[in-house]
Amino acid sequence: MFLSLMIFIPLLGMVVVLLLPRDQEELARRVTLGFTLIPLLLAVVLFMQYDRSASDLQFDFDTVWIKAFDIHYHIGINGISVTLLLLTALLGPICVLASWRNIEKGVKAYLALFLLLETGMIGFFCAQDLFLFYVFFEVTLLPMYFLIGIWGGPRREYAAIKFFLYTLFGGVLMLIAIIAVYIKGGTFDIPTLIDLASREGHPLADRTFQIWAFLGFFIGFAVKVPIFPFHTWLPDAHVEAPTAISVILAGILLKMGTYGLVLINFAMLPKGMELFCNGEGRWGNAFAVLGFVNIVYGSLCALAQKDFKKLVAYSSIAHMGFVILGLAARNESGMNGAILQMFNHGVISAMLFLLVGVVYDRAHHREIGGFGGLGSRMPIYTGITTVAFMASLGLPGLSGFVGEALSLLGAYDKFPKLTILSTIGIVIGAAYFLWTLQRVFLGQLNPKYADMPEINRREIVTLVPLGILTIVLGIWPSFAMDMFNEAVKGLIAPLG
Amino acid sequence: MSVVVLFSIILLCPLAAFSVFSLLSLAGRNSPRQDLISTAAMLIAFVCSLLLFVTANPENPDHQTLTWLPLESVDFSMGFYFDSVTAVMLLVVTIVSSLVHIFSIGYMHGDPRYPRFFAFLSLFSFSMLFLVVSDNLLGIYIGWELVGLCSYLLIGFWFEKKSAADACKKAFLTTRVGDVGMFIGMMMLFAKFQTLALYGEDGIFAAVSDLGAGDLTWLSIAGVLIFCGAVGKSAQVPLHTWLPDAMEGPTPVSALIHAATMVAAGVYLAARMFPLLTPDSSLVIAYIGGITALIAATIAIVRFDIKRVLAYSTISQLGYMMLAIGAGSYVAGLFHLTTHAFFKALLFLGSGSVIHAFHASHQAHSHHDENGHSRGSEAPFASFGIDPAQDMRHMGGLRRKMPLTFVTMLIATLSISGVPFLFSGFWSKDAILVEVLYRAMSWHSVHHYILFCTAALAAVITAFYMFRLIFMTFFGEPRNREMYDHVHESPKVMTVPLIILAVLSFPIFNTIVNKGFFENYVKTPEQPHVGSPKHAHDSQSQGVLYAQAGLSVAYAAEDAHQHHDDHAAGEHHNPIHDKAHNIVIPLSFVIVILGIGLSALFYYWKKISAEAVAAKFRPIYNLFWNKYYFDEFYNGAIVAFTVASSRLFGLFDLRVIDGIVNGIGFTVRELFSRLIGWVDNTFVDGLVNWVAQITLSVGGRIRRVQTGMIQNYLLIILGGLVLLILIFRSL
Amino acid sequence: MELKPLVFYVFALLTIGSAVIVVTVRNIVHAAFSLMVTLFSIAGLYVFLQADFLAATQVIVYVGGILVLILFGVMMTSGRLDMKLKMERGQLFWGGLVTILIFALLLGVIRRTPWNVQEELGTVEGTTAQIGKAILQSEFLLPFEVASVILLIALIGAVLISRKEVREDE
Amino acid sequence: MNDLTPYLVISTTLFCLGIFAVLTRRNAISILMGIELILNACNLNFAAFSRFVTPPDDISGQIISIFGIVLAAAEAAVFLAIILAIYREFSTISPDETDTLKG
Repeated sequence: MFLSLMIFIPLLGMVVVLLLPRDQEELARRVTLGFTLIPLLLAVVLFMQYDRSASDLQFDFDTVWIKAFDIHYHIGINGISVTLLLLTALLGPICVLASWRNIEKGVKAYLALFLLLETGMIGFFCAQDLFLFYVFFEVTLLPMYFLIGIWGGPRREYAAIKFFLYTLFGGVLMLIAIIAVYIKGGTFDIPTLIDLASREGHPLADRTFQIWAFLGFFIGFAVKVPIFPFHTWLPDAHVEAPTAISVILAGILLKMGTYGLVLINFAMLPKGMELFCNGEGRWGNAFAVLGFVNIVYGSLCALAQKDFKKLVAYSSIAHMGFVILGLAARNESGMNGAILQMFNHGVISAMLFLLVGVVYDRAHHREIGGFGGLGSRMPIYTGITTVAFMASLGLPGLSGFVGEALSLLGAYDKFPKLTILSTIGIVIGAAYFLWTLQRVFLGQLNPKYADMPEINRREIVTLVPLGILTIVLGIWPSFAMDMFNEAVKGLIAPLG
Repeated sequence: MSVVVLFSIILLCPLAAFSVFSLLSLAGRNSPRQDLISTAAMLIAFVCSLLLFVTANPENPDHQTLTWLPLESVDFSMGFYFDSVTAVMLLVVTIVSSLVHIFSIGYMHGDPRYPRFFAFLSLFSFSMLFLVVSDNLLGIYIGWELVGLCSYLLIGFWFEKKSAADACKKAFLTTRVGDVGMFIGMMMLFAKFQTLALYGEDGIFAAVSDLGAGDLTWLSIAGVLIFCGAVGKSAQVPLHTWLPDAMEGPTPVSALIHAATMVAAGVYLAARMFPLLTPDSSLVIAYIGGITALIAATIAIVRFDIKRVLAYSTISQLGYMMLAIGAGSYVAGLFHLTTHAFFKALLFLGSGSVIHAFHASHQAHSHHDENGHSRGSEAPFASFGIDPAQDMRHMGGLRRKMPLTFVTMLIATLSISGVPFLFSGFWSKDAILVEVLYRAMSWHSVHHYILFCTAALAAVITAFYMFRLIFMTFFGEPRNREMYDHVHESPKVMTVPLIILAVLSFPIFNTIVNKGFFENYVKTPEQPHVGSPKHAHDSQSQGVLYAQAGLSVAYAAEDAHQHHDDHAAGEHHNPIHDKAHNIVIPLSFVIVILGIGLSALFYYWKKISAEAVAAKFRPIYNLFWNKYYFDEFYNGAIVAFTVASSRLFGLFDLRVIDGIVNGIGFTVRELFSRLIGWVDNTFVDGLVNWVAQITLSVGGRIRRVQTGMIQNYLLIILGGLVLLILIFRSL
Repeated sequence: MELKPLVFYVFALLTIGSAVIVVTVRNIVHAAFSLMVTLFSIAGLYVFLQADFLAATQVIVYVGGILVLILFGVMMTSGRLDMKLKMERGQLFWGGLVTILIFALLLGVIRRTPWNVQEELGTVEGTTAQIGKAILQSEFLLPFEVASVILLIALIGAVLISRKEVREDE
Repeated sequence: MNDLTPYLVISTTLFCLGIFAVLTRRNAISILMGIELILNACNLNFAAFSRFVTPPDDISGQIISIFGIVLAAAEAAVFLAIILAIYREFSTISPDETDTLKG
């Protein structure tokens, strides 16, 4: 029930916000902030209460939802989902704060859609029933479409439609795979299905079936992650979306893809995974190659960007490549690294997008070359940006490094050549971030921005928690890793 | 006090000093007394290091770890390791750092970002100390990158200057290339040993000695890759180009980071990795060190920027240390690291003192003193792209104006030139030459004498250009009278550190920088394959190992034999070693006399015109002047290639990948509208923007269902019903 | 050949034939008259089913009421009795296809269903009284009343809908 | 004639002809005629079942047929009223052209 509370409080908030009088925008914002703070509070309790020594589901709740098809409302969390759940709950209020002043039209609708989105995201990470999982997956789609399509930049409609169609395309393939799994397994219950799939001789454990189902799910999630070549919606969506939505997009929505890969493809379809990750045969390197391509391709594309936000978007693609590479390794360090990287990327990319938003709100453009010398005008902003950039380019002592390094260390075991090639991404990553830092902050101050106001308190409040998390996780990653380490052990145990 | 507590204090003091600054500035406040906080923190760290050095017993290394990541199959622990090397490094770092802090109080006075400078220095000190005390590769890597960050921040301290902004980026990126190599090496070791810890029973060093003969090549590759990190950080060829540019940073930074500590971290790493180094990887290290020493020295001859000369000198000296490590002389390498840290810091701080004086005079001269940090913005005379305050062609005769600076710098110069017996540099340089020669002799391979020759040649050149610097700066007639008139000696807060460092450059006055003591204190660790400690009796397997390493079996046997000798009687009673020693000592005199004499001929007595010689050897001069065209090569080839390929990829992404996606969207839309077009082909979309077309077509598709014709609904309902019945019938 | 089956088949053919004409003929007045034939023939079939009251009702209500109503409608709306109906090809094709499919399906159902046909077919001497009793004394009383209410509603509704707007007159 | 099947075939044919009319005719009154055909087919079915399937003394089928006729009358009245109203409004009775439901 605890989790249900977390899922549906934002939904309740949505109803409340919609019922508020039209002209009470400030009140609506406060109410929304309150309704996003409650899940955060619950998440803190969850963080305290969560039993870190157990690898199975906790806060389990199961009741029949649609009897005819044996669909259950089954929610529960394991170590991997709880990490992302905490991230979602944390980013909620931050995003509300980040959109406090720069959303002007249709504030109520915006907030209501945002709350719906939060419900979808929290529900997605809790769902333990395949159908429920799919429902929440799609629930996030709709508010996102409107949030980009109504409150976005000049090309918002194009971006929104592209995002929508892309994800829908992946979602349909996923739905087909879900139905196939249901027909073979006879149930939608994810833990049961995982169990069945591990039983030799069960139709669900059939290798051919697993490979096809794997592909269906994989493409569905690959669009979300996004994995090359399904990534082109991401830069457009990011560039057009308002700041807070970019944060959610990069922080949570991309993680839905990788989380799905872990929960479904990795745990439920091990034989499919085996084919694409064992490093042998024609397809054995496929997964790792995708990770490598994501890293290097994303980094190189980021280096070429002139738009600040697009650069961050492409860097996201590169960072998700490390997750893919870590998952492909299928060993303890690789998996832990991948999941840590998921969390860290959520935090860091959220910071990056918030930071871009800060400068965009002031200058009303994002051309990297159009700034210059902001370092002398906005020292605090520059400092925070430097921290975020350094974390993103994988500076040790900040969280980005740990996930990246663990993923690479794990992957080297299986795919030495690909991993060595992937390290090129580290250098290019440093190159584009430093180059951006130089173009925006270093050098003579651009006289156009001689009276640019320094970052204000509200913006600092949105950034500081993430910054602290970045530093804390960089120094003491066990803080997060304790949460999912047992779950990861459970995942890789069948692999021997 | 126990080692742990002292370590904690040493690490936490600088970190706390930095935290105070960052928290205050986040709250929007200034940290008014940051200079005192940072300096005090550093002094405390220094006292603790001294206490450690005095009290702790280096014979009995202290090693503490705690689990960093709770993984089962692999080991990730963090910890510290305290042995004699750690003790020496701690002392060196804290001494130089403290002195640089004090010097900076004077040097950076009046800078608008004065507190920030000290905060960054503190962060750097913390990182460097963390690097030094770490017991595992991951910890070293963390410290490694953090010092790189601090270096970045401090080189770009005056980031309004484009050259500084470029230089800091270049420094970070170039070292990152080396770091990636190091990371790959770490991955190799990790994949093999499932740990990155170096010491302890499960550590890499323990595991390495159990490796079989087949792993020798693998180990060599891993060793060289780890060494890549050192190549980047210690500015060895081919990744040395960032260090001269790094001189764009404030001079105290150059002294601390780019002369004494951070760049020496590469040497420290190579020394720490000593037990991993196979003959092959040692050879690579030795050659890279030797080449670097020579190339950097030759470039230094023709520089006019006082800091650039020192930068190339640093590169050259670091090459020396690498050469020593590669030649198997752990002690000599570390000893040179220590002595070099002091005299090079002294040289930099001395040059800082000169620059400071010149700047003050420049400001007094041009009555333009509101902008303390806009250096070089107004050049009153031809600058050749060099900051006039750093151009030796504008100096001269300064010994009369700045006697303290002159004397201390002269001592450092004598030290670096290796003037026999009195100065620390002699002992360390001499040790390296002896070791290299000894190694060349015992390798029985004539071509390894090249190493000794480069080392000796580099020593001559070093003496030459260092005295060129002294002669041009402090002797002769002032070349720029206006500036000269305004120059005066630096304040005490700047000269006192110079004096202390000068004292430290004399081995007589202290026991730390004393060769004999150092050799007793720092013990060479065993190199499993080179020193053959474990399998010495098993000559069969040794033979195989060395055959694979490409070395003669005879040498292997001899080396093993020798090791026994070393253990039995100590190094000095080795006949070959003695022979090497006997050659090198007289040679040192020759080197010094040759170097200083030539320099004096050129620049003191002016018997030979440097310009004439340069004109005569124009191609060589051009080669030196253009730094062997490394920068041109990197900018023209690697940077250009990367940027071009990134553009290509960016366009590819925009046009091809996205084009395919849009194309598919377009095709699907077309097909779909054709498909239903024959049912109702009246739908014509006259929209120019096909973006909006998608919207419309989606809407249109839904709308077409909504024709308002009841009969159509009925038809569809009935048809659907029939279909459903048919479907269910077939079930 | 007995007369009864012959008459039955005549009625059956009349029903279907006239219905086909109703559906296919272009002139709407012809269609209406053809419908009258259909309705009469169905009344005849009712007689064969020994449902005399039903047959009478069919004649009175359908032929006397509904058909006249339809003719009125035709005349009032078009003003021309020979109004041509247009048919579209796509509509014809799809409608025909669906119709044929439904027809085939229903025939299949008729053929396959094991109809529980009574062994003894009793003969009833006029059902009027029985129907009267059934409606007024058994469970059909309430439906009967409801039907009357519906008729009333339809009456009022029809008047309301078809009369001209009062406001327009004013 | 003493069997159920002929009646069912007749009613099915009527039903399908009615459906065809409803689906294809463009004139509202023709559609109404089609509907009448469908209703008649149903009534015929009820009567036939009442005769052959239910016991001889049970005449519920016939009664339901009567109800059907009643409803058909009511429906026809309302339908024609609507047609008249529409005709007045649009001067046409082709359902194709009264497409105000079109989205």
